[in-house]
Amino acid sequence: MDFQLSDEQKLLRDSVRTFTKQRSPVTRFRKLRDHAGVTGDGWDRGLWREMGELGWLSLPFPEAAGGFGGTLVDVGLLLEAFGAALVPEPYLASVIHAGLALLRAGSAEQHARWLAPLIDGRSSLALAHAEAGHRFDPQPRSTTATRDGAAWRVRGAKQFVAHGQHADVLVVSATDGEQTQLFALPRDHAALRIDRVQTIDGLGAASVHIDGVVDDEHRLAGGDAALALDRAHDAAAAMAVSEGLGICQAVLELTVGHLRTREQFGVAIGSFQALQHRAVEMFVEVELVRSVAVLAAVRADEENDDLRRRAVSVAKAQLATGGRFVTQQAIQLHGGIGITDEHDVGLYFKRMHALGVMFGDEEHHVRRFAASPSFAPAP
Amino acid sequence: MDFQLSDEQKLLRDSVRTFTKQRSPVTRFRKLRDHAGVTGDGWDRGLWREMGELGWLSLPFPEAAGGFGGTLVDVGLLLEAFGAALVPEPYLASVIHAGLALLRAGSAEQHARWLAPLIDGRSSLALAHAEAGHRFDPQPRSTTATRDGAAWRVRGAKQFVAHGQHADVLVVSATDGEQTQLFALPRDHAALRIDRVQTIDGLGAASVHIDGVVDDEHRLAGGDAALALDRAHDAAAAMAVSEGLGICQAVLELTVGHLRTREQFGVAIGSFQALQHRAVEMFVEVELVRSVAVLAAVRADEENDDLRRRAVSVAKAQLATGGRFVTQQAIQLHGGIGITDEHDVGLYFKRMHALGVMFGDEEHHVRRFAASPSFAPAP
Amino acid sequence: MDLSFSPDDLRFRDEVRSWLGDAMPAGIRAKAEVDAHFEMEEVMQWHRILYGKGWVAPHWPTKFGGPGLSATQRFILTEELELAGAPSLSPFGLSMVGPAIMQFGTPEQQQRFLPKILSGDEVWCQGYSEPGAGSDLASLRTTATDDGDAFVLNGQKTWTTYAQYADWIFCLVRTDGSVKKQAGISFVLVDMRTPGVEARPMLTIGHTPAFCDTFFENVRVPKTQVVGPLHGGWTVAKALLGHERTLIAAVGHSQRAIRRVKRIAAAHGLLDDLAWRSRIARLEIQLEALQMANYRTLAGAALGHAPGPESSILKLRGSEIFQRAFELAMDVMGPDALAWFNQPGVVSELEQSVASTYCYNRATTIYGGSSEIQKNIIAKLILGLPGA
Amino acid sequence: MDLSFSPDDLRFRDEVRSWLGDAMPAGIRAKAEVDAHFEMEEVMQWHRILYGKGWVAPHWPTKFGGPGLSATQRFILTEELELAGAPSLSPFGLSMVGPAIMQFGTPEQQQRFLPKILSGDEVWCQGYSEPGAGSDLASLRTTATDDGDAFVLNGQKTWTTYAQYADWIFCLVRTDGSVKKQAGISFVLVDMRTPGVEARPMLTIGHTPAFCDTFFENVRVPKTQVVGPLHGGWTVAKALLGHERTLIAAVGHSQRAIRRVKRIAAAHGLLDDLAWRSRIARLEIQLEALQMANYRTLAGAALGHAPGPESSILKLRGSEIFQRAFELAMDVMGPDALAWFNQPGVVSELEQSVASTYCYNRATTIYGGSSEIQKNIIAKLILGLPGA
Repeated sequence: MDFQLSDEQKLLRDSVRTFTKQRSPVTRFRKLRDHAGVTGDGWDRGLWREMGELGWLSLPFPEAAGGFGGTLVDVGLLLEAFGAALVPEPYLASVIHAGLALLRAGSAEQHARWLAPLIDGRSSLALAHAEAGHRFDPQPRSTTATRDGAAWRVRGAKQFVAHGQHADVLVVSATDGEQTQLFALPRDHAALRIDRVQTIDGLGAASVHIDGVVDDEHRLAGGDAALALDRAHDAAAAMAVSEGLGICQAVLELTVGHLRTREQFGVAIGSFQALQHRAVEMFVEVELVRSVAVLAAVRADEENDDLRRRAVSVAKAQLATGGRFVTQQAIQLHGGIGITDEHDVGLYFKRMHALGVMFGDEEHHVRRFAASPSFAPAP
Repeated sequence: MDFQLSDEQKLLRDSVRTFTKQRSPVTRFRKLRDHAGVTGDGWDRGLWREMGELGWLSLPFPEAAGGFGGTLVDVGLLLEAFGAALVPEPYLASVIHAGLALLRAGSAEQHARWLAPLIDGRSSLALAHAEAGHRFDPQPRSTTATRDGAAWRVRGAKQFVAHGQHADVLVVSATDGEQTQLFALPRDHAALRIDRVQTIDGLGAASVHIDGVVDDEHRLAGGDAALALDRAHDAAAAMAVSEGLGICQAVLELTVGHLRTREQFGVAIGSFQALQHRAVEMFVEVELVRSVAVLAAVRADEENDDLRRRAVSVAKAQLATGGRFVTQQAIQLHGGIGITDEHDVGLYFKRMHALGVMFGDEEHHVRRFAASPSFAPAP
Repeated sequence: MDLSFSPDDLRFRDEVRSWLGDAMPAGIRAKAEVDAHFEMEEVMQWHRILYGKGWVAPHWPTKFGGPGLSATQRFILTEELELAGAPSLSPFGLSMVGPAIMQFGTPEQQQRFLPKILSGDEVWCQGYSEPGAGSDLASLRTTATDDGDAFVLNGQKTWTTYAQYADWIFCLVRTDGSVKKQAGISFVLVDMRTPGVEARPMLTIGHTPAFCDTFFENVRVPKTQVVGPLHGGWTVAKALLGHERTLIAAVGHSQRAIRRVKRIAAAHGLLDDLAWRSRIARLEIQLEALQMANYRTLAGAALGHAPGPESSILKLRGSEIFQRAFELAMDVMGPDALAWFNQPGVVSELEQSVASTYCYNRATTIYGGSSEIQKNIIAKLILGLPGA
Repeated sequence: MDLSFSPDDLRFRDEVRSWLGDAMPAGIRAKAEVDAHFEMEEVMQWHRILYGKGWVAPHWPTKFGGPGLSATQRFILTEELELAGAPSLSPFGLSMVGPAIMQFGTPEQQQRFLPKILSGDEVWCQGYSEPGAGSDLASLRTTATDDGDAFVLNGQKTWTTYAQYADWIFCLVRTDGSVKKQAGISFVLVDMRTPGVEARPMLTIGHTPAFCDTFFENVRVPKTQVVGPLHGGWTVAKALLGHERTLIAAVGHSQRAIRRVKRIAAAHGLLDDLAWRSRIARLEIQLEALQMANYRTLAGAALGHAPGPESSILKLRGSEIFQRAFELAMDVMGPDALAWFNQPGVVSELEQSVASTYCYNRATTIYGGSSEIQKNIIAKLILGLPGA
């Protein structure tokens, strides 16, 4: 048992922190968010390219696919720093959720075609999966793919596709009646209609309508698509916990700083015992999120389904409750300024809500945990 | 809308308070509890007789049955004072739960035979209803009553019969296969075996085994037994809230007194803000229990099933959560002495647990509330 | 003891319901049906309709234009308006400065200001809080310098809700800097069109422009616009604060919010799911308990009693339940709660404003005396616990 | 980063498991199976068995008789003992006064006391708290008057857990009344058979005689039984307190408690009910999170690091989860939770001790530094918030 970071991991963590500090502090997120309505951009392709050059976009991919061959623990370090700075680039959506689905389900040629440009930072992906009325179902239900000669007729609607409004390539899930299929489609494919949606976290998303004929070359043909989806959801859930941890930590620091400096009735409000104890309760939740972030990052690659799902569900449920508590209390302890859009605490609060919901909310993960084979006791 | 007590009600409340203060403070409960193992008595028949003479045992019964014709609001005032003093006499079990079942299901002759001595304080009743494995089912399931010529063959087992270890007459519920029947049996009836059980609140109870032939004159024959049971459960649940309110109030006073007088680090611990706020949270719960106690007492006599059940379930669920919070926090704020058997706060804590469970626990009443016709919204 | 309304009160309730059925404009009704956000102009439209009926200020004495309703009737009217989802009127004139002027103002001030508050011709806002002085109101720094027949105001007020729509603002200002905190403060009325007054709207985390920073730069205010004694503004403010607290239990709003949660849950097919149903039931049970506490306060008021200890919990618990109702709505929406507001076609009409309201509602445990301040007050005044 | 044990550690775990399978006496095993309460004689029986194996004090250095296990092995041993439901050994000798004597005692004291702590020949208890001085330890009033080669003790200690079974007690006493609180306190060892010592057992709310009031009336204690510097007992006590806190996370006990909740729920037919299953799952999720925090502390200790900030939450959250597990067991039992303990035939073997433990467990957030005290410490030392 070892919770130490390797020297390489420490280096990665420090360089990401330096990068976010210099190149993407929270002010940058705010600026992009406020201008997204005007220019249509909530992210920066140039910075994405730079991330590619730094090798960050290659982290979770094996060397055979042109990747760095890192682990989700490495990715977690990066996303923790991204969370703390609210970096708007679509790492979680593109590299993890869509990228890992494409990696597992795609063939070597398909990796070369769609993963390589992602790894370089020349392209971005989005996973168009969620469907109205199916909450967190890991498999597609209402989007259908029917054989049409050598091609496929794909039809359906996807909602809240993170980064779908900007991505170059959309990975679309569908069911052929028997099994799950994934299709990688360039955003200008005739079968796609992509509508921009505003989301609570300010990052936006897309509603995607699919209706048209898709050549078979777009169908991911290198692995079990259902399994690829399932594993991609778990990896994304685990990495959402790391991003959430970064938020928790940032929010705790903001709040403790506020308590130390803000004066009322002639003393620092941090000297009021009731507020101190609240801050301690926040600290407890942050430490628990930190603990489960490790658990999920290590176990999200685990082949044993029960072990992996248990760990991911523990972590995601803990983030949903702990992260919500921490950000809500941060607002409460900031008082009035916490309610204004101009204070960062509200930005964190809203991103945390999104992270709590994405890839399965608390109720979903509690139920999954309770349904796991290892939950029932030995008689 | 009127929350004022009538002059008669104020008089009743004050006389009960005076009585408990002079004749039955908490020390008396403790003494009877500690000697119950030796002498077999956890209550005092003499005091019961006195309560009869004061007219208290006649409160909820109509004049036609020899009662005072009072309301459950009147009874609630009495039980609130009984709760605050932990009066061990079986008012809730005998007069309310068993008495009201007997009232509704029994004929006039049966009232004369079994209610009149109760009202006088010469006798006491217990309702033998709950069965293992059936949690809070309002009707009997496993105790059967089969016609045997002019008599009945009754067979089954009842658990946690409050006051069953002392009662002169047990009212036993059974199903004849089609409907619920109630039988009033003297404790020495050949069909009964009564075993004493120790309970968390120190009052004790009985396990009752029934197996034998019972003459038809014992079958309550004056009304619908199923309805009588249902209404008796609701009345008892409502009155448990009143008794619980008395406990909540007593415990809050104990705790605030402790916070005011106990010193640590050179100051009264009640000056620590975190403890102040906890005491306020207790106060909030006490005020809410006070509010729902009124609701339940008024509505427990309501003929409209939906209105009555909603009100009783709201009150009982609120008592279960609020009462538990108040008594748990009272122990926490008392510190080490709160853990000793010699401090009263633990006695209240344990009686509150019993009240929270009896006549339906929180889960039961939440489910019943959620299943009520008025829960679903108009479309 | 009786939990039902008298026949007279029931008749009054029927009258209110039937009037609401007739008087509510279609546009407002359609929004109320889906609990949509009302714009200021809709709020003022509704204000004028209520004014026409004589019900705009149920709690005002008849001599100032109130309708002369009993306490129970006032309660019924408020409850029915909330349950119908009618726009909430701005409280600053009707419930705050109006009563203050009645209690502390001169006859001239009463004549000048009260009729226009009632009619809605003049809209008011509140200038209490300052940057850096949230709950610690008495440490305010806006100064009013004596200049003959006027004071000259300099300073900044914050959280001035809807100041961008207001014609007048009532302020606490420091008229004497030489004495300690509460002393030396006066309560003044300022015309928002006076040169030097500027209200800059701020966005909330719900992304609605609910409040402003309001700046005063050499703003001349005639001395006739001081309400109550000079340097005695703290007394006026305290009288208002007590009043504010009882406004915020808003049981009717929470009932409506829970009704909305159920409708959303039903639309998502979750109302028959035991777990979701129980979560909603648990919140509704808490609200029913609070409503009984509210009724107790009402019944006391109907008898002319001062609010008892139960009233102190109304703001504290009422604001929490209101927050939790919107939190539960978000949870029921699940993935759909990712949508920000005004995303027609993405989520249903009923769901449009949930996310924004959920965010903004974090304010309910902060404004009007934060939960922490409420607890301090209860600990001291009701439980009699010693000061720190 | 790695969450699994090394092959060596796994081999050690197998060794522990197999030894437990062989070494645990049938009587103890039968009780462990249903999580029954162990009597003191059973605890000491188990102590001697562990002593025979050399595992009674895994954390003791080899020079004092410890087994020389690595930090991870120590953790594995503790976890396996907890998971097997083995009796918890009395901590007062092994984990408290033993380490204090190692750190602060003279070689003579070490020789006299440590071997008998290890073997279980002498049983210890703790005399810290006094009536009226719960968390404010430094205000103690038991006096030790200098009388040549001895001190004469007078006073009263309370919450002296299992003093009725103890041969020795370690106490904080005031050896100098002229200086302020922490100064003037000494740490002394007292033979319980000394004339003037009397331990009077008290019942807890769980109705078990878990602790005593212990009285000292002119009790002569040789000066050789002072540990550490005279008047310097506070330093010794502080070193012990830090150690006590990490003892109490007791994740293994909570795991076992949750396992018991599930078995009770299964017996009541509730484990397939969504609502009950989810309630249990929510608690187990919290425990899994805490277990990871516990592993982080362990891994740090294995590398010789001082416990990090994560360790400060272990007692705080661990005690709450342990309480909630028994609360949940009571809720699952429902009507059966009315039964008091030792009611065979009324409730199942598994359920016998639940009610009593639920009641007594209210103590876990009070003893060993109450939750409030823990929060004060974290606020100050970790978050750096200013003093009141």
